[in-house]
Amino acid sequence: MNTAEGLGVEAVHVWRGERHVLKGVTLAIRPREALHVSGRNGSGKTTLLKVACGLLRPEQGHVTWLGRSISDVRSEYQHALAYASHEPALKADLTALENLRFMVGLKYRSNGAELIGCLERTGVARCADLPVRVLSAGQRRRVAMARVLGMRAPLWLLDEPFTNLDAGGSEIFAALIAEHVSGGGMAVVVAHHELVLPTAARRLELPG
Amino acid sequence: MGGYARFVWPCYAFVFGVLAWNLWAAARYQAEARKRALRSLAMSGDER
Amino acid sequence: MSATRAMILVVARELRLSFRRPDQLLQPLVFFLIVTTLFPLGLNLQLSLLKDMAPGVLWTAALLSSLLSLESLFKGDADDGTLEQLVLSGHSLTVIVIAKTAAHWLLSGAALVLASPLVAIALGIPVAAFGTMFASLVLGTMTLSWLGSIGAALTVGLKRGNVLLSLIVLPLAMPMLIFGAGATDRAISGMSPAGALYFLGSLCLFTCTLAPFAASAALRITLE
Amino acid sequence: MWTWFYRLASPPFVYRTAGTLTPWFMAAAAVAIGYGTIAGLLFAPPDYQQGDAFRIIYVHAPSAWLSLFAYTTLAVAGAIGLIWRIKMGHAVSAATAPIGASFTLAALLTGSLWGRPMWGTYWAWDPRLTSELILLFLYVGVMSLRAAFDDPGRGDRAAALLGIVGVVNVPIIHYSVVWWNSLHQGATVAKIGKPAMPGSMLWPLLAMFLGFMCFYGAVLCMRLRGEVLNRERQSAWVREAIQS
Repeated sequence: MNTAEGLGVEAVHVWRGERHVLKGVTLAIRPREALHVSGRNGSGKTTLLKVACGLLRPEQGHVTWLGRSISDVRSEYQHALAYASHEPALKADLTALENLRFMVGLKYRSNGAELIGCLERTGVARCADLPVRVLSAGQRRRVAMARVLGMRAPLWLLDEPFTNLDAGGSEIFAALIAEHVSGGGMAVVVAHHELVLPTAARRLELPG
Repeated sequence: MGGYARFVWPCYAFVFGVLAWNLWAAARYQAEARKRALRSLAMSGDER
Repeated sequence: MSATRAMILVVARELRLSFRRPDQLLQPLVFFLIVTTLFPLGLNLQLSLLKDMAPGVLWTAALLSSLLSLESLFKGDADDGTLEQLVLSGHSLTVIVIAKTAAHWLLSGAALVLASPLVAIALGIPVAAFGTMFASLVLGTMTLSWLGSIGAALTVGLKRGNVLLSLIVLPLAMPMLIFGAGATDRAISGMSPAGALYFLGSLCLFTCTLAPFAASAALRITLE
Repeated sequence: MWTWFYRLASPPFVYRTAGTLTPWFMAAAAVAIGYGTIAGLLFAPPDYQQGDAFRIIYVHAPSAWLSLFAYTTLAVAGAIGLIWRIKMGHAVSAATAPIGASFTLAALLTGSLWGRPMWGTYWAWDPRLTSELILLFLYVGVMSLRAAFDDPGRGDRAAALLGIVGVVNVPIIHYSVVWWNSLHQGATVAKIGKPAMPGSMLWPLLAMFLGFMCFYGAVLCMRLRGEVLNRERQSAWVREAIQS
């Protein structure tokens, strides 16, 4: 598999204490590709995503970005990726817009209008000036997705993005992922249940 | 012991106690690790 | 995107967050006042003793109350997942740690220094010694914040991390307690506190050059 | 170039070598400690100042030395584990902590028993003993930090980092305590350990140092074998090693 164009995870092994969580997982993803990672609880989906982000160093194997090890191109790689963890990663005491402005602002100088545009696309623009603590779990998920949009990153790594979403929200997210991928982006989506990604997404089923 | 016996002897007793504890604890630690390794070998049957 | 701008952003966010929660900002200060009240009451009217003990009391109380706020240094961000985002922000983790610790010092250490005259007057520390007290407290609380960032980073993922945090940080903080209280003590008794202050200054410089690296390494370990 | 280094750190090699070394260390320790104890208690002349109380240093000084030596070992081994990702470094670090802590306790207790006749009190906040007490806190911190993690790998690395921070701090702590002590009392009355001892006093002391070091080596090897087994439970070589 050619991984010089995108993200490559090669024969990664991770142990969590006694447990051998990832047993030689290999995946590659290039522009215009989406990958749906599924598997039972405890099969290492989140761990795999953390390894792909560089948050977790695998005991064996390595992760490459554009053909180079991510530890060599750390800053460049981090600018190219938008990661949405299982938690929405929002500060409850800040407003939705402040949350976005800070996190996106760490990557590049953002402007408010563009960020509101991102909130608009996930359908939560009217929550922009509300503190996150008053938002529902689904609304928080949407704000987190707006942050992913705001990062302008070619590579999306999404951990269970559809949790807590209503039917409308799931449709919006699926459409956003499809749009991102068809526009030349890459997406790795972790979801334990069946989901309908409009694009022809490849599947990776983790055993265990 | 020139009047110091009540300080000297407890010192030696305590230090030899510490030496003995170290030996006992290390031997026990090793034996337990061995037992656990045997158990996990018996359980898994096969190595990684 | 420069590291300086990232630091300014992080510090601004920390300040904004804590001003949204003024009660949490005030709690360590109130704790500081309460602890210093305990000592005179415990000494049973032997207030002459208090004068000799004043620097020690002041410093122990300052140490304990800044320890109180240390736990939250990384914990809040780790619990809600923002710490992972910070790690992936494209900036060196050390830069983030420096910014967060500096903000923590502004909110705990600097606030303590501002509150210290109140306590000092109550403990009978002469006004002439205030200058030394301020200087030593500034350096001491800074050192503690840096040392504490290592401890907070090491215990961030643990369930009962706060007791462990004290267990880890307090022994390391003993030198600054010694020099800080020593400097204040010397200033009260009219001797030159310069020696102790120099020690304190070099301790502060030493920890603030090395601790951010240790703390960011610790965060990488505990975040995995 | 580094292959010898990694071979040295391979678990089966460590396991076997530790097993081979244990009896030798043990025998040497028994001989040296036996000689040191008998000669120190019976044949060494009493000190002209401290009388027979000085005999406590035959057990105190080696314990105190060992407490520092073990902490340094803990930090260095931890650093090796942390930097080169060598698991055996962490194994040595984990094995050494309880041993070092126990000798720190021994040094503290013998020191204060020695202090009672010398200073008239069990605890005079002598700088050395105070540093020793703080060292005990450092040991407790490292050990509890390691135990607090569910994932042994992270516990190892966190403890290693704390060990390194601690070892940098040990001299700072010691000198600050000495400075603090000089402020409160003049010259300390009497200190353990003097230069220019006569041979009949010195030889038992040297024998005790040697014996304690060998004892430490033996106990470390024993614990290390346990650590290696715990860490490598699932590897193939363990099966052969423990079933034979």
